[in-house]
Amino acid sequence: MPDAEEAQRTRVGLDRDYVRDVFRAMLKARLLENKLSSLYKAGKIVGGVYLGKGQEAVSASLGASLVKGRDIFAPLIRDQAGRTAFGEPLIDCTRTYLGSVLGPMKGRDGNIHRGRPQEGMPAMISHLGAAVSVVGGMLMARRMKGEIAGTVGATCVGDGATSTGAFHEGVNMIAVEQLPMVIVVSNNQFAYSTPTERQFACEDLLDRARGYGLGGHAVDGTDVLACAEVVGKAVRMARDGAGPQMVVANLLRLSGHGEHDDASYVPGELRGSHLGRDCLENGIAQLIADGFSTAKEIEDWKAAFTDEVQAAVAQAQQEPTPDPWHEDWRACSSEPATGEDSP
Amino acid sequence: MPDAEEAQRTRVGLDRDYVRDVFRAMLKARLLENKLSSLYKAGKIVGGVYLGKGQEAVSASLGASLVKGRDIFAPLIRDQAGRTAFGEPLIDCTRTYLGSVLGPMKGRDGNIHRGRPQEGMPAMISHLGAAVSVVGGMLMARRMKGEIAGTVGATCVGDGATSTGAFHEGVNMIAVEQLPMVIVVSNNQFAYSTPTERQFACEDLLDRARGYGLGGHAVDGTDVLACAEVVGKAVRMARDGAGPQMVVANLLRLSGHGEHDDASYVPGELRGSHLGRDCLENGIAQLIADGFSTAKEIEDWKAAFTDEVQAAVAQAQQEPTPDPWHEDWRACSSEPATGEDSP
Amino acid sequence: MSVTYVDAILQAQEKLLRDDPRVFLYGQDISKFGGAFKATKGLADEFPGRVLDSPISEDAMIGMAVGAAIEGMRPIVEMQFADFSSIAFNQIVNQAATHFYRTGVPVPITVRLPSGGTPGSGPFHSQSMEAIYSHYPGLVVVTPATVSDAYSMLLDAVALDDPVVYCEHKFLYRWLKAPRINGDGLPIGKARITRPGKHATVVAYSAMVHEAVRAADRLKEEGGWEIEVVDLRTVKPLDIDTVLASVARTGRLLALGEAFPWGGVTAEVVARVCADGFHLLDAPPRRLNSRDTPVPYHPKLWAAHRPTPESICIALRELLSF
Amino acid sequence: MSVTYVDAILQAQEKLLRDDPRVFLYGQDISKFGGAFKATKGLADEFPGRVLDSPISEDAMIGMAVGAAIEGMRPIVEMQFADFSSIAFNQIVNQAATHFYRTGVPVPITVRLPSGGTPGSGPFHSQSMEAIYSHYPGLVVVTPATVSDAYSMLLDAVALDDPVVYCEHKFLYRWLKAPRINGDGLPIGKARITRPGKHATVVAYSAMVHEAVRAADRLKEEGGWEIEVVDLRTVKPLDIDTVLASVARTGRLLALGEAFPWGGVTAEVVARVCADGFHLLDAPPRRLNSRDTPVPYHPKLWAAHRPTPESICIALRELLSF
Ligand SMILES: Cc1ncc(C[n+]2csc(CCOP(=O)(O)OP(=O)(O)O)c2C)c(N)n1
Ligand SMILES: Cc1ncc(C[n+]2csc(CCOP(=O)(O)OP(=O)(O)O)c2C)c(N)n1
Ligand SMILES: [Mg+2]
Ligand SMILES: [Mg+2]
Repeated sequence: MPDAEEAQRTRVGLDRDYVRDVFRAMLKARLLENKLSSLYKAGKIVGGVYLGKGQEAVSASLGASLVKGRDIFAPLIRDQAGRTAFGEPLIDCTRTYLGSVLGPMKGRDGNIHRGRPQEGMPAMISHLGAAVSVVGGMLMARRMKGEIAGTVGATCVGDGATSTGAFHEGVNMIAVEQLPMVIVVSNNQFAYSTPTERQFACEDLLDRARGYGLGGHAVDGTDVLACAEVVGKAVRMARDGAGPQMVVANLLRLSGHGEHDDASYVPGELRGSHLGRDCLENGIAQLIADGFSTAKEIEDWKAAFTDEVQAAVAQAQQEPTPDPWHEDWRACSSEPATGEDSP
Repeated sequence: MPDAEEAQRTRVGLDRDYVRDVFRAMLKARLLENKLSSLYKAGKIVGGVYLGKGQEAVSASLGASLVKGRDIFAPLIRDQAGRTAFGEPLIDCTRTYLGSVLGPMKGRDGNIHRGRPQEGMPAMISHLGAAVSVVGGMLMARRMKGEIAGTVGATCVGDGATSTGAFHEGVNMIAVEQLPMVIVVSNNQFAYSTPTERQFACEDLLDRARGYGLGGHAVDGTDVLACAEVVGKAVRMARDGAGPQMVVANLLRLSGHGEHDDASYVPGELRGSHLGRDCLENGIAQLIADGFSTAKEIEDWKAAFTDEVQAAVAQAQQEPTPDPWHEDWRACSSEPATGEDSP
Repeated sequence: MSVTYVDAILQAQEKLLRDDPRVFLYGQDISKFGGAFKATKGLADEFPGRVLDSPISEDAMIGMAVGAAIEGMRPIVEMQFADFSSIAFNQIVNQAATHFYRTGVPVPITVRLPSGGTPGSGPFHSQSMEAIYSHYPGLVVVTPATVSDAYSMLLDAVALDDPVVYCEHKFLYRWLKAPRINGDGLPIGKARITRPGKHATVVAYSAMVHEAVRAADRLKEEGGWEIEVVDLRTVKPLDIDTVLASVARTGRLLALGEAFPWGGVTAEVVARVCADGFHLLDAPPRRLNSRDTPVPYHPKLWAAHRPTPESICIALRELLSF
Repeated sequence: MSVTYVDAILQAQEKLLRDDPRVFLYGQDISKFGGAFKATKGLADEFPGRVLDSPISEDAMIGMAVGAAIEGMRPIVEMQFADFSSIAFNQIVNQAATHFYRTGVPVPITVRLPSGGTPGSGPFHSQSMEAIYSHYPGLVVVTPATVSDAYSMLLDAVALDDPVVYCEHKFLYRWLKAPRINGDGLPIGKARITRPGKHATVVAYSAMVHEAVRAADRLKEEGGWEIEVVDLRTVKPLDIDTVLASVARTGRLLALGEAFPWGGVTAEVVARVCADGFHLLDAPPRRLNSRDTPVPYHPKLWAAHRPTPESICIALRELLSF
């Protein structure tokens, strides 16, 4: 498990395209989420809005380390950056938030729950921790079909989700099965309003990795280069047969729990601390300083992504919303269960 | 966490009465369980029989370290010795196994599930891991009532139960609340037929303690003096305010999962290993060698306990079994829920 | 000044904490933050050490409450949403519900379930789980539909020695207001005639009581029909006597609920009425539930998934024209 | 040579593993050990790598199965006892049941629940949970009562693209024997007339079908009554047409089940029959369930907790004399 200093030393070895991909996904996600936040405040969003502000670095590093079409990625509520990096089209997002029936969930489920399970991106249920075993099962299937080689499965959880029985059972199961899986724990210091001291009593959540028999990796979630490196390494290890890996990223949630929440319970001191650094702002400086990009190029990206976001919003807004008369109201795909008529 | 050698060195400090209590409970439990096994084979037992053979040392050490009337003890399926040491009368046991309506569960629930919650001994449900949070809640109540000082709560689980979500949620909760609780994990190498390598992937279950922020203690479950010492110490630490403690005892289940099971899946090699030592046989030698007792005294105990067991069996066998016509068939204690007539 | 449904829940908890040292509250984000729905707002400050934030561990939350109840406390557990009580299902139905029967020791816990659908909440923040818990012996399940019931039934729930699942409807939280809390003293286990009538009986509970009243108003205007609305208030045990007395007056029964259509309260009501009051019925008893799919997220789908005054009127017209 | 009910389950799984590479089994102690009830005996040796022991993690077991199903597999999960599926409740009703509706991707998992009471098993090894799972949209729930159904319905369950909760009755495991497996080709979703009659209909499922037949035999002897017994086979969806056709013949209905009395299959059957076949009924429809307490451990209490041929006869005599 590389400590901060070692990470610093080896950072020069980071792949340029990978870092740029990570950063671009962060930037695009932030711009998209800023837009979603405005739309929410304007009353244009159907349902709740949960943002990943401050968590983009670790999320995008994961998404960018995975290969769509081969790997499995089960994002959670703060993973817009990971989704974007993994290759989810923006339109899937805007359609879902804006209630277009053309979205992946057709209006039946919403927003943060969207997924395309058959493209390697399971659609989360709300119950925290529940995705761990699902990704495990997808990997088990790949293994039984002889298609596991080179595949990685990954999912993200927050500090709070580590308290769920589902998380525990799932992580233990993937450890027993030695599946090529990466669990990213974003310790953003709060679960909704609940601070970590009411959530767990261990010194470091990373201590859990050992208790499960997982490889463990700590990372500073406010440092995009560190995230790119550590998450990238964890994914590589899982891919190369080192068994399941756990990454614990320390950072601060820079938004409310949802956009309805002003997060006034977060102490100003914490906001002003190292944990409260914005990984995106920080990342811009890092990328420029380390020669991964230039201020000009980043401005250009920003402009282009702003347009992309705007276009995705505009398109979704023009699309039809679901129509109960055309909805087929079937919870089962097969006949037997539709023999029953609902009132 | 004392390693084996250190334990050896400090052993001289063990309280004589405490060790003799531990041992007597082990012996009595073994004699009782041997009897239950015979009765089971003779078809005299109502329901299943699950025995603690080979696990008496750690269980009795826990029971003998607790104070009935003040502490809380939630035994699991292999804790006859702990129950006996804690002070559960034999007749509670024989009544339940033999179907007497005078038993603590009145025939409504059976055998290993018996308890007297208001005397500090919760009645387990089958679902593994579920008792951890219940004991936690009992301690929370004591704390809120201002009656926590000097109190300890304890429960036991097997290696398999550590895989349950309930165990995880419960242990984490007691850690967050910093309750004076001791969790004893008896790693008897199997959960029913399932060996530990299909149950967890960590090197040592004790690594879990750190992941939860608990004090951790390893002990050789085949060594009664080590158990008396380590378990006694864990209980003392919890009592003295050191927060929740976890003890992991390594040993082998010397019976089948239940008396219906011949445990033929346990490899002979394992049976013949150090883990397969009988803590009772071993304990007799240890007690004599270290001057805690004599062969003669132990023989006397054996004779006395055999009579006690016989008497408890005989009494229970003469007692009435439950009568459905006198059963009041009420699941609620209060009126509203009995407004409904069941067919 | 008026009192909302969620205010009533808050005020009941405040009174309980003030009057009864055995009461404490446990749940996610309920302490300083006051809960996802602000049903515990200010209580942590007013009652230090008695309003506690829990980890995200619904199973342990209920196990803890059972333990505390064994030791004489009266815990109230707030689930953040009813839907998350699925994680606590085992502790509720196997630990809490069986405890008195097995040991003779009652466990007076109250589990608050923010229940039912609201637009845009989707499949996992909209569920009505009363049927699940009612199935199990040993639980009392209440479903207050009015501001005063929200208040008094919470007091009664905590006073009861048995575990109570208290289903509070999220749609009513801020929408439902009363000038003041003004209970009529009905205990848990008793239904209420919310609106008297003589042509048909609608048996409803929770938010659907209000939809039933709306439908009844329309039918009154439309054709002078007088629809009696019975608010069950408690779904386990069911006050079948009040329901039967109403059906005796009207001869027609519509059982109405927001939950999924298979089984559940409406089936139990119809089956009980048919067993004990078959001769009272002048027409086949009807049921109206949600559709047999998860609760959809989009408001347009949601509105067509649950019964509405329109669909209730359709069902009632058919019932009346039989 | 005869085949028992549990043999049929074993043989069906063997056939499935042999014929379909997408099938695998996951459960506690099901591998070398062959399962607590030996329903997977020998399969681990015959199909290496496809019969896997799971940790004691029912939630993860179902989550895993859902994931594998998304990827095209057909997992069969054995719960050691139905009662322990309470731990998997969330993954079953919220993950598996909603998946097709939410995403359009069906998850063909089969969850085997060793169900129902046996003497001396007590409150946590005796439960019948079909009503719980049937309540949720998106699940198919089957309850085979015969050796041949145990076989064919397991094959059909795995063939179905939707999640199936397969409730197998432990009491029937070794007690119920047939000379050979000899199915009549009825699919999931269709009920069967197990015993034709004309004076009253008993609608039953799982082990209670046999108790109903016993009761029918007695009443035949006793008074020449001819009782029709309908075996539902599938409780969600209910084959209400077959039930209605039977009630049309007999005019009298007893809905019989071993589960707890509130809600459940018997309520759903009565409510559906009353909604669609009210005019067919010559007497109030009756229900007979277990008593409203946990399943007691002592065999004497247990025998008085569930319906028996005696209590069924009493209910039928009242029904017939109406
Ligand atoms: C089992 C369960 N209980 C409660 C909730 C309600 N809930 C949604 S998000 C959340 C907080 C999650 O905190 P954390 O895991 O730290 O993630 P973060 O929001 O901080 O990213 C809670 C309590 C839930 N989704 N699932
Ligand atoms: C949640 C749950 N799942 C399954 C079972 C069935 N079961 C009873 S004991 C047992 C094995 C327990 O193993 P372990 O925890 O190691 O304890 P041991 O029997 O070895 O003492 C199992 C699987 C159960 N009781 N609870
Ligand atoms: Mg968090
Ligand atoms: Mg074990």
